Amino acid sequence: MAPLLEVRNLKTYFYTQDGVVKAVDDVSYDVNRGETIALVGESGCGKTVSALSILRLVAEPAGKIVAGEIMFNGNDLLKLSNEEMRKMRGAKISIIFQEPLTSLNPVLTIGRQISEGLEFHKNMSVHQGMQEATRLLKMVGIPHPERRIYDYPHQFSGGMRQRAMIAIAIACQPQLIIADEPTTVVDVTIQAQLLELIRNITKELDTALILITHNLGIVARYAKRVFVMYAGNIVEYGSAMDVYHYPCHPYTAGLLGSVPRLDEPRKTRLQPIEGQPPDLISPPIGCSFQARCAYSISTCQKEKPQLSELTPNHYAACWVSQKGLRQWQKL
Amino acid sequence: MAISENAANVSVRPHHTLWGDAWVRLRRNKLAMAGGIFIILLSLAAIFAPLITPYSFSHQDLTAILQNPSAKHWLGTDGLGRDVFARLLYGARTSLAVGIFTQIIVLGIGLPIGAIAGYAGGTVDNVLMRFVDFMYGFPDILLIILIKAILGGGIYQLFFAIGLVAWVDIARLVRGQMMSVKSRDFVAAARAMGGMGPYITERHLLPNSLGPIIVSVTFNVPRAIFTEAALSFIGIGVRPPTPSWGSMISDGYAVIFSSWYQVFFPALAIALLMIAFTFLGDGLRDALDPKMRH
Amino acid sequence: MPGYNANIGTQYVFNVTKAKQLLAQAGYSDVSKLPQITFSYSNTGSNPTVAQFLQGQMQQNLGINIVLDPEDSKTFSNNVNTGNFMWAFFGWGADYPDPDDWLPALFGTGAGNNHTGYSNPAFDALSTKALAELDNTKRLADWDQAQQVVMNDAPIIGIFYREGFVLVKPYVKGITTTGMDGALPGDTFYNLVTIASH
Amino acid sequence: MTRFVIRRVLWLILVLLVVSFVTFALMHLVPGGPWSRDKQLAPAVVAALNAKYGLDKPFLVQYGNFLVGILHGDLGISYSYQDRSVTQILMQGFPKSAILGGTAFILAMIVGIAFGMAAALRQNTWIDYVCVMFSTIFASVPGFVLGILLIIVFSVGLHWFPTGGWGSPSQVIMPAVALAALPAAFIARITRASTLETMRQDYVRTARSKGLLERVVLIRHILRNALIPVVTVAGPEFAALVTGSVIVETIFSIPGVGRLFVEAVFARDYGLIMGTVLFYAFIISFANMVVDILYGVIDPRIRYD
Repeated sequence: MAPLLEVRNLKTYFYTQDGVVKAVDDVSYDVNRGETIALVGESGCGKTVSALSILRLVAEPAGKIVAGEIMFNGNDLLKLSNEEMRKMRGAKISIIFQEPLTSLNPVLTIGRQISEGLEFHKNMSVHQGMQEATRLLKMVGIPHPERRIYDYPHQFSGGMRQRAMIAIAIACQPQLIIADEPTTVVDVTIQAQLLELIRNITKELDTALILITHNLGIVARYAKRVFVMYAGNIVEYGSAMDVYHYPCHPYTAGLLGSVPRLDEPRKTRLQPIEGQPPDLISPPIGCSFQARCAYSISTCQKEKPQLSELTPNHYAACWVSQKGLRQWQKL
Repeated sequence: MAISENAANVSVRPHHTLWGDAWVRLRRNKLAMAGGIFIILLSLAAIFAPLITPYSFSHQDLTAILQNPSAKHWLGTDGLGRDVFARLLYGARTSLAVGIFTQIIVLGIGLPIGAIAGYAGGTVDNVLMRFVDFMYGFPDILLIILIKAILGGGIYQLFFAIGLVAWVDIARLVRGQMMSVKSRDFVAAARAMGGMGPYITERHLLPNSLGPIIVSVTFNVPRAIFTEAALSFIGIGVRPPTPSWGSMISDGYAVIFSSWYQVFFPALAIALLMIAFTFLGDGLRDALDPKMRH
Repeated sequence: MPGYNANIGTQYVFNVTKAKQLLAQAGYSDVSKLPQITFSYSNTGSNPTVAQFLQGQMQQNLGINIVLDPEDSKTFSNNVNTGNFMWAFFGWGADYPDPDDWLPALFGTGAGNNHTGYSNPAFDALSTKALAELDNTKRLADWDQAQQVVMNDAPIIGIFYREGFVLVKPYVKGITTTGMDGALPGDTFYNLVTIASH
Repeated sequence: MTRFVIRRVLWLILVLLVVSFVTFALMHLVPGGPWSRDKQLAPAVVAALNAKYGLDKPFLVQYGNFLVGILHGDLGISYSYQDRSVTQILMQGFPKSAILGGTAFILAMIVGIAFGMAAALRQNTWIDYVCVMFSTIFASVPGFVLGILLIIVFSVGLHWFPTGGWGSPSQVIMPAVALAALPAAFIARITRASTLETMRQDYVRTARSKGLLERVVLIRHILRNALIPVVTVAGPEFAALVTGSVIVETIFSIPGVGRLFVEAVFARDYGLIMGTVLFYAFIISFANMVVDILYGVIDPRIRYD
């Protein structure tokens, strides 16, 4: 069965005064109907830009989708006219942004911000929209929704605002929801509630979910498949189990190494990955991780590794692992 | 997992302060630089006027009254046979000084009062804003005539007179911006992190309400120049024969049909100065906009 | 104007060398030793141009830099009436066309409009005599002498007389303008004016 | 909200009282009085005039009489306009200035906001530069020149409008345009600056991610958030326009109240000064009050405790 969404060789560049930032440089991934996948990586590795590219919300004139295809239900979103694309946004694909503090319009009631999409996509009246908004707020666990729809964002806490964002995203029962680091800003207890809420809703509405995060703990619990991104491209992907227990890329291993584990007594100090992600304006020749990689061999500096299947359905782009010399494999 | 040493091409970004980074990006904005250079050039021309034009601003050549621009007098002569180009250059001294210094006074008084009123809210805001209302309704001409009578009519009294009344617009603008920005969420977050009032005001609130303030300043420059002309009518500011663009224009009214250039060239000078300030201001605003900093 | 004598005051003509001599006589051959001279005037109408012209002439001919002090009209009037000025420029309009109205009011010792503080007993004597004289020719002769005294003392410097220009449509008949007209030309004798058919 | 309005009205009255006292004091401190003339009046005449207008009474008594007069809605009498009281003068002149100023204000707001938003949305395109050009021209070219140009082109040249005067609506258009030029340019620039900042906010991206029409995003999400500085500026601009402008009323010979205050000050016409100053102070304070109320309407976060 063809995947719901298929991103093929997407390239999104930003043309700034300092030069061309290759934020997303030949990225491919796919999502099946009702499936939850995770896009993982440090901030600034292109996760959010790839998501925005799907919705074609990349900030003009600096940002531009240079190449690639985004197949959704069989047709390429990049080929759609602005009018057709606008009909997709919110109706077929919706997004939950990271910053609940600034992602809601401060001067418009929560109810209207939810009902707007409905009024437009399902041409409901304002009254119908507000009633539906009440139901949605109840669904996302906001107490006394019939009153809260008339409140303004600043009268909601951070967690409640994120719930409102979720309500907005699911208003038109989209086929795909992109959650861009939905819980980064809220504290841990609310984080768990929100993620449970998102999982239940996506199950109930059979919606596909792309979960974008840098928190590996979340990925393991919620995503079926994991795509690890670094410096604008995917360096490893596979089922969550495979990637967690048998990481085939030093960066993934490094990420896992820098996360405290509950199931193991902590013997050694946590190992952070030294250095900074490379400058995307003039990415290094060869593997973009080699500057920070302890296992880099000569080919790493000369040639850029391509993704290849190391174990069934488990791909990685690393010369060392493709040559089977995985010393970091301590698990 | 020891990390290899060849971190050659890793671009470690030096930590820029808000203003440091702004200067880097302002320098790259060609229009803003053009504006800045124009103002500097104008100031230099004003300072070195004697080298540029042989004529003095006060020498009356009564045989050459109201002459059109010619090779001898590039911009023609005025009603008393004085060279308009020379008066324009020397006039730049007054008008530039007035245009720039009054804005410093206006910002110096208006910004703090507006920021405090906007940020503090409650009775502080009420009292300050009622004082602003009082200043709005205040009969400034009466006070200015009094200043002239008591303190005499020099240029400092002029700055004092203009600065005294002109800050109210900026104060209200800053206060309005502060009130909506104050409750915006990153300020709440900053306050949660224990940021003190002034720190929050300077770091978060001001940079985000900069756009309209800069626009107000760019409009105040020509307004100050014209106010100077009105005040010199009462005898405050520069005295004849020292020229200023504003007074050259008001003198030119009477002969606007026969010698239009007397009004045209000073007005053009004011327009160019304002464009320079507008581009510089826009450049500054974009440079300081936190969102633009990658 | 009765009593008008064309050759009074004719001795004052534009003469730079004589002016310099007088300055030297007064001990100011080096003009920089002069105190700061301020010229006050009401900043309305053509006064600013007149003031700057005067300043230009003083500077170009005698090298004396005078400072101009423009004032709004009421402030200026107040300064003039309280003698709070060094050198001022103000005008005078007669109430009725006769020396009786001008001379005593402007030059009589302590007179209401004697802003220069001028006082010359000779003039006062002639003035009181002329005012009491009923015979017109004798009266005018006395005023003539009085004018001569004033001109020699030169407490004021007459610069110019304002001249009014009137455009009259051909079909408007009987407009007679006089020196005493108010704001509108010929308004003293409006009753004589007729409009011919046109 | 009504509690807030009542409190503000009380404050308004206090501000007006303070303004009136300060003006009264300044008037008497300033050199020269209503009767100062080059050709000095006889002392007896001056004494008689002072007695007639009650200027011989002590300062505070005069001020007291003025306040009592206000209670009866009488702003006092003018020395230069013998036939009418200050209240009458204002009431005759104000409607003209108000109509002219009001039209100019509406014009300035519509043109200003439209141009400002267009310039912000199409940044660095020809619209943006046209907006910069016009705002610079209108700010540096004195009102006088603009008025004359309009007359030459539209009435002398094209005979579309009369050259001035008052009475028929066609006499309002040109002066209103001359009056609205500078405020329109100012509001356009303020709107542009504010819209630029608002356009970059996250909630605008959220709105677009909901697939709303660009027009809806523009009005409901961008414009409403960008209005605060525009409204702030609009208050004083409205007050300044409605209380008449010396230059425009002179060129188009409109008997408004624009010239009154300046004339009154230079003539030391105490009655007229007090009347016009209080009148202007009332309008500007009232305008600023309306602006503060509008803050609450536009931005729910701004609540007055």
